[in-house]
Amino acid sequence: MRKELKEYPFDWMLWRAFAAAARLKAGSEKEYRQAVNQIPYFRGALDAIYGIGEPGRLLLEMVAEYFEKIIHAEKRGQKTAITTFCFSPAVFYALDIVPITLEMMTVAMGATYKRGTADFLDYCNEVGFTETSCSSQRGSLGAYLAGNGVTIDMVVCDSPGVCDTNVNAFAFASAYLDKPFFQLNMPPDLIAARSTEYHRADYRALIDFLEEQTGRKLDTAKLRRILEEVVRQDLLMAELEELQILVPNPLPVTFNLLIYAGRFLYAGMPQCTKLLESMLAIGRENAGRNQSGLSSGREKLRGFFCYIDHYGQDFRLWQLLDRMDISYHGNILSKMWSQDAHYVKAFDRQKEGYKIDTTDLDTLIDSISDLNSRMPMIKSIRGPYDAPHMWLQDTLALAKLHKADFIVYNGTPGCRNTWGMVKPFARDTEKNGFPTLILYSDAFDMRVESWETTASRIEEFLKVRRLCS
Amino acid sequence: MIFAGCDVGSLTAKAVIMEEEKILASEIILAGTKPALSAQEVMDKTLQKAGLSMGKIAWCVGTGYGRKQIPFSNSEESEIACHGRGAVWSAPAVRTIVDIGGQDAKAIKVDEQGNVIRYLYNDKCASGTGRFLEIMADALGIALDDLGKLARNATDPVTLSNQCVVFAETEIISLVNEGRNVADIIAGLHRALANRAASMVGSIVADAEVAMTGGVAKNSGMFHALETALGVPIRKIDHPQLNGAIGAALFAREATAARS
Amino acid sequence: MITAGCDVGSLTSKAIIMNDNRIVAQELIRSQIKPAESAVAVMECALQKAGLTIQDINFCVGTGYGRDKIPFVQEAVSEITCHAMGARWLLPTVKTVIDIGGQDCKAMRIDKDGKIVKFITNDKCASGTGRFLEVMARIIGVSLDDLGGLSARAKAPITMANACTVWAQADVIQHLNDGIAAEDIGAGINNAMASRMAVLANNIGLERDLCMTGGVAKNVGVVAALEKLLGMTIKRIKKVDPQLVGAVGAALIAADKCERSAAS
Amino acid sequence: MMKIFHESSTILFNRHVQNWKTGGGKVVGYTCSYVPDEIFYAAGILPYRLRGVGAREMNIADAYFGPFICSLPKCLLQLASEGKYHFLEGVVVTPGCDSMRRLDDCWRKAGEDITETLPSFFFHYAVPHKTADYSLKWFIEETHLLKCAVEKHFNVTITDAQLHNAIDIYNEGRLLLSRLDALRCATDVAISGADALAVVLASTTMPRKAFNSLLMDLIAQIEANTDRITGRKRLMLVGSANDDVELVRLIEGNEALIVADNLCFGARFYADLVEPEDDPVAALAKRYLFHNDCPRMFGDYKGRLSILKEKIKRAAVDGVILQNIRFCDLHGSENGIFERDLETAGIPCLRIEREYGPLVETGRIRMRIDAFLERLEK
Repeated sequence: MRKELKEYPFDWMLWRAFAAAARLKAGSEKEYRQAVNQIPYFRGALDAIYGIGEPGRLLLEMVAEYFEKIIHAEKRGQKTAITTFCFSPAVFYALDIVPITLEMMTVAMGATYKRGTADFLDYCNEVGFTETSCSSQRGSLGAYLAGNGVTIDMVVCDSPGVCDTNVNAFAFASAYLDKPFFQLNMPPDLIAARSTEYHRADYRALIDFLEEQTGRKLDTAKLRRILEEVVRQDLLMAELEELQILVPNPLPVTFNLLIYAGRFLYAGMPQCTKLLESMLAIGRENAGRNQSGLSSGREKLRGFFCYIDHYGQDFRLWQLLDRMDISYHGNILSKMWSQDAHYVKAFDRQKEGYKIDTTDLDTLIDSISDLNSRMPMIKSIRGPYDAPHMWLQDTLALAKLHKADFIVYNGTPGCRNTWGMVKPFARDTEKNGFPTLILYSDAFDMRVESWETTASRIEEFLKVRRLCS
Repeated sequence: MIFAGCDVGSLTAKAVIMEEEKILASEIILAGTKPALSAQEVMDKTLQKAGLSMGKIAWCVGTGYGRKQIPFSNSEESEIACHGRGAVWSAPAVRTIVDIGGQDAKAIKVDEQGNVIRYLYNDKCASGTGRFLEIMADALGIALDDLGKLARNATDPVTLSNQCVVFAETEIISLVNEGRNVADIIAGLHRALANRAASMVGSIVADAEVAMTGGVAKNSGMFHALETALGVPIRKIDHPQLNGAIGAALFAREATAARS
Repeated sequence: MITAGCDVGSLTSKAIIMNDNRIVAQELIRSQIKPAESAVAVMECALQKAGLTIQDINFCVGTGYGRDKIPFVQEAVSEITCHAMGARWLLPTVKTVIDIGGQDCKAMRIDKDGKIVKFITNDKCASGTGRFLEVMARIIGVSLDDLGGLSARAKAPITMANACTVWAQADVIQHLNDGIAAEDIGAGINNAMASRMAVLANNIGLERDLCMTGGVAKNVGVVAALEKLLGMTIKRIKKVDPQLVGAVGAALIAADKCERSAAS
Repeated sequence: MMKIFHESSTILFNRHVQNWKTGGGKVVGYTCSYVPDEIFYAAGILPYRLRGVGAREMNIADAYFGPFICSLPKCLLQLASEGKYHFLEGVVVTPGCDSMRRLDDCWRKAGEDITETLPSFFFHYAVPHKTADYSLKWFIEETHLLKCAVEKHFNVTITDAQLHNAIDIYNEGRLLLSRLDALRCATDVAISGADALAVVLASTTMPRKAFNSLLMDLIAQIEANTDRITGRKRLMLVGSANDDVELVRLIEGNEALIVADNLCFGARFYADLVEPEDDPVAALAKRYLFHNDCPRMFGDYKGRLSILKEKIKRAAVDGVILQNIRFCDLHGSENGIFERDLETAGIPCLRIEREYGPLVETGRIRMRIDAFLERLEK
């Protein structure tokens, strides 16, 4: 890793960068312009985020605050846990633990640094972690392996049984840094009684582990408050989804990113609720005027990503879609499976959804266990892709509900799990009438395929498949 | 009316001038690193052959990697679309096209008009491209055009297990060191390349008549290896390497038709 | 005592003839298909230069991919050990050596006697090899020798796909067709190479002084980029062409073996 | 005598399997060392660990699997689609790792496209990734499900008595293999790593009773035979699945000997016995879930490191070769930390990444081994 990167802790730098970014619009437009000229590599992302208006500002505030909590955790006597995007942080907040979600750190870094996370990606390999591993964790893990961030107190993930490369990153971190490790292990089936039983037994073991690590007891009242907030958020997200399926879709292309950023960072916390409310305000207003959320106001195509987005510097994916007048219907990762969720109702698939029951501690724990076992990816990409409630069924249902014109697979070469089945998967989505593009790029590492090439593959696909002229 | 198609690839540049159903002239040159210059050169040569000036060309469509840089093209089409058009024009029964170009290999599924229904690129780390053959011919010290001829003498084709083109080169060198005969190595090369193309065709469950386009199709060894790998006879088309340019010219015709 | 080292690589073959730790002749040729032929060819040239015949050589050590195929050597030693020995002799302060060959890239840490303490080779991807640079140079239409110079003239180096040589070509051609300047692409290629080597060097626990062997050591663009990434200067080998270091090491090992056999 | 072992380790449809079939026997293949052979033995079925030996092309496998996938499951799918596994009546796939787990999806899809590719019995055996009490409970249920599925499909009943008997036979085999293991660890080694691997491989493809008696003879022969292999560097082989005798030969050459391993086609496969208890299914589930494990059991690095160190000591190992198949991140990454911790403990390590299947890159691997041995010289 280059010397200059070791000068300051990387999470501290992210905190300062986003804290400053969140205040940029406080002044005049002219001042903003002058300010962003000083940060050329962050500029594109900021323009895109501020372009959304209030929700954009809230996102920056939210992210800045998230980093601020990480930086000051030790001083405030809180424990830190590195964890993964598909693990609901609600339980951490209930136990006053500060979560550090590696994938979110990676995305933030990619959006702000000139060379993205390249140095940290490489650092992982320098200490023996395989280069073929998933870049989503590697991008920020490298900084922590290098001791270039806050102290990690524990490692918690829930991907065993779902994604090897994901959990392998956390297992490696725990072994390398010699920190306590806990895994939630997902059975291949989602709704069988013995699966539910396994989920819940596993989750109780998790709580024991967290209580042991923090020396705190789980506070029922606090957990209840948080889960009640989760319900509120689920209802807001359900309404956002209802708007999103309208033609034209009144939501701007970046809203999916905001939805899962909110949930991955602040599930059950007011910050997320506030963000969702401000997004809904815009959505309702556009919908009222039957107005597309695209900058041009003209919706030509509707696209659905069946795996992950592309976090190229400057939010280029979203800018490309917006420029091409393509309404973005998100990816499998922006879907939480609450029973209140619009699509869960629409498909009459309550069994696959979770219901929050706040009666007593037991029902609370069962509820959060069910919620966690239905997190994005954890829910849909565990069993065979063509099994009930899994990847294909969910993708087709969502694509149809959203009247998508095409489906794009984008992931990382590190994803054994989806690369192991995406070819037959794409065959089946095509059979069901959805032109499907498989991208070979890496959502977090532009050195696998330059964004220019990725973009030209997308444009070529839309043209050759005669989806746009 | 007279149309032109210009296909600037990574190894060669091609141009075709057509009048309705007839090819008036065509040309293939080695591409330089400046697509614009390669395009100009190949088009000039073709015009000369046809005894025409650029002014006589009603419409010209550019395609290939360099398509954005062609100074004289009126519009662009991706080479995938062009290969679809071209192949079905040359052999109307064709529904599947395997295009092995210098830069990448593609499997393309088309309808009876030559419209693309589905297509796939070669996988990363499994480089079934023309450049693969070029590098290997290089390593063997053999002219690219002689590969097909030499492969005919193969008795026991080698197995190349390495997916990576550069590592495969090491493998080849060690095979030569072991004294394996060159014909067997080349045949093995063709088989490796053909198998990768066949797996693309398998992924898009392509069927019906298959055609092979791109310069590599002129390599008889490759052609037969692909037939074996696919287990079906491949429809020979007259100008496999020009196919993209022909498709482009056909698009040019459609463009003018749409205008009048 | 006259000893020789013969290094038969996949792209080039080299020979060194030494007389009591003094280089009396050196030769480098492009490898032919058969390593035995390359070895004989390169050694004959070297002998001619030295005005010697193969009989005058007391001991000869072979190295490189073709080391087991060389007819006239008394012993074969891996190029990793040879590069370490050679580098140590040419630059006595060196503790870490990076060697980029045609087909792979190696980093080694050595002790005061030039013995290997730790080494790692790149098996991950061919994009960490000399061949990668050759292929890329060909695409942007510059000679391998001129590739290095491009970095200095680059204004905005591209971020290069370095995960797969073949897909990297697609990227380079994409950039060419987007009208990006050859300098910026070339610099991107050199940076990509350097970042792969930095990973290897750091992996074995980089120690001062550091030097580079193999042809890429002559690529100023890669060297500069690597120095920046590692935050230290790379010692330059001046006595011989960096590509010959392996052969030098082989000749030194030959001398050592010769003395031992004489002693016993 | 070694010939028999080598033959059944290099030929998929070897003599023993042929005889078994002509005798009307059924064969069920499985993908990883977490599947209890005993269930099938008790049902009178030959359990057969699937391997990719003899795969030459990838054209079918690459049509289903993506590019960034371990080549072992690819070879299995390729062979199955080519009809090379025609002798299987059934297959059990485990989520051993993501590459292997997706063999389930890809094999079923290939079965839809290519006739006689998919056996009529196809079972996904869900092995948990942890050893908590509720995981064991799950795994016992899962093993019962497997047992019932076998009974139902093959129309047999598997009695506890038969299972207990199967456990005894397989434990006997494990003890014999451990004796062979001890002979390798000894200061003057009696059997090469290549031969030892052949023996283990044979045990995964042969009827166990026949294997046990063969191995008993071999051990007797080896113990009687006085000439020993000496003066070689003693190496340990660690990492991804390896069923390639040629790779071991390549490593051993004339100067080295693999005297120990920690592989699923090796020590990991026979190290632990099944502790008999009333419920044989529970006994099996315990042994297979808790046995000397592989990095798929996340978070148990320290346990695996101590097993390694113990073996290194016992076998007086000079150096450790940490290898992984390309795209095997589980072993590849763990090898990275093994290297750090073993080197700190003064044990020289060599990490190599390789391709599974017909041995390639011989030159590249050879050079690394030579350099490593030269490093061990001093």
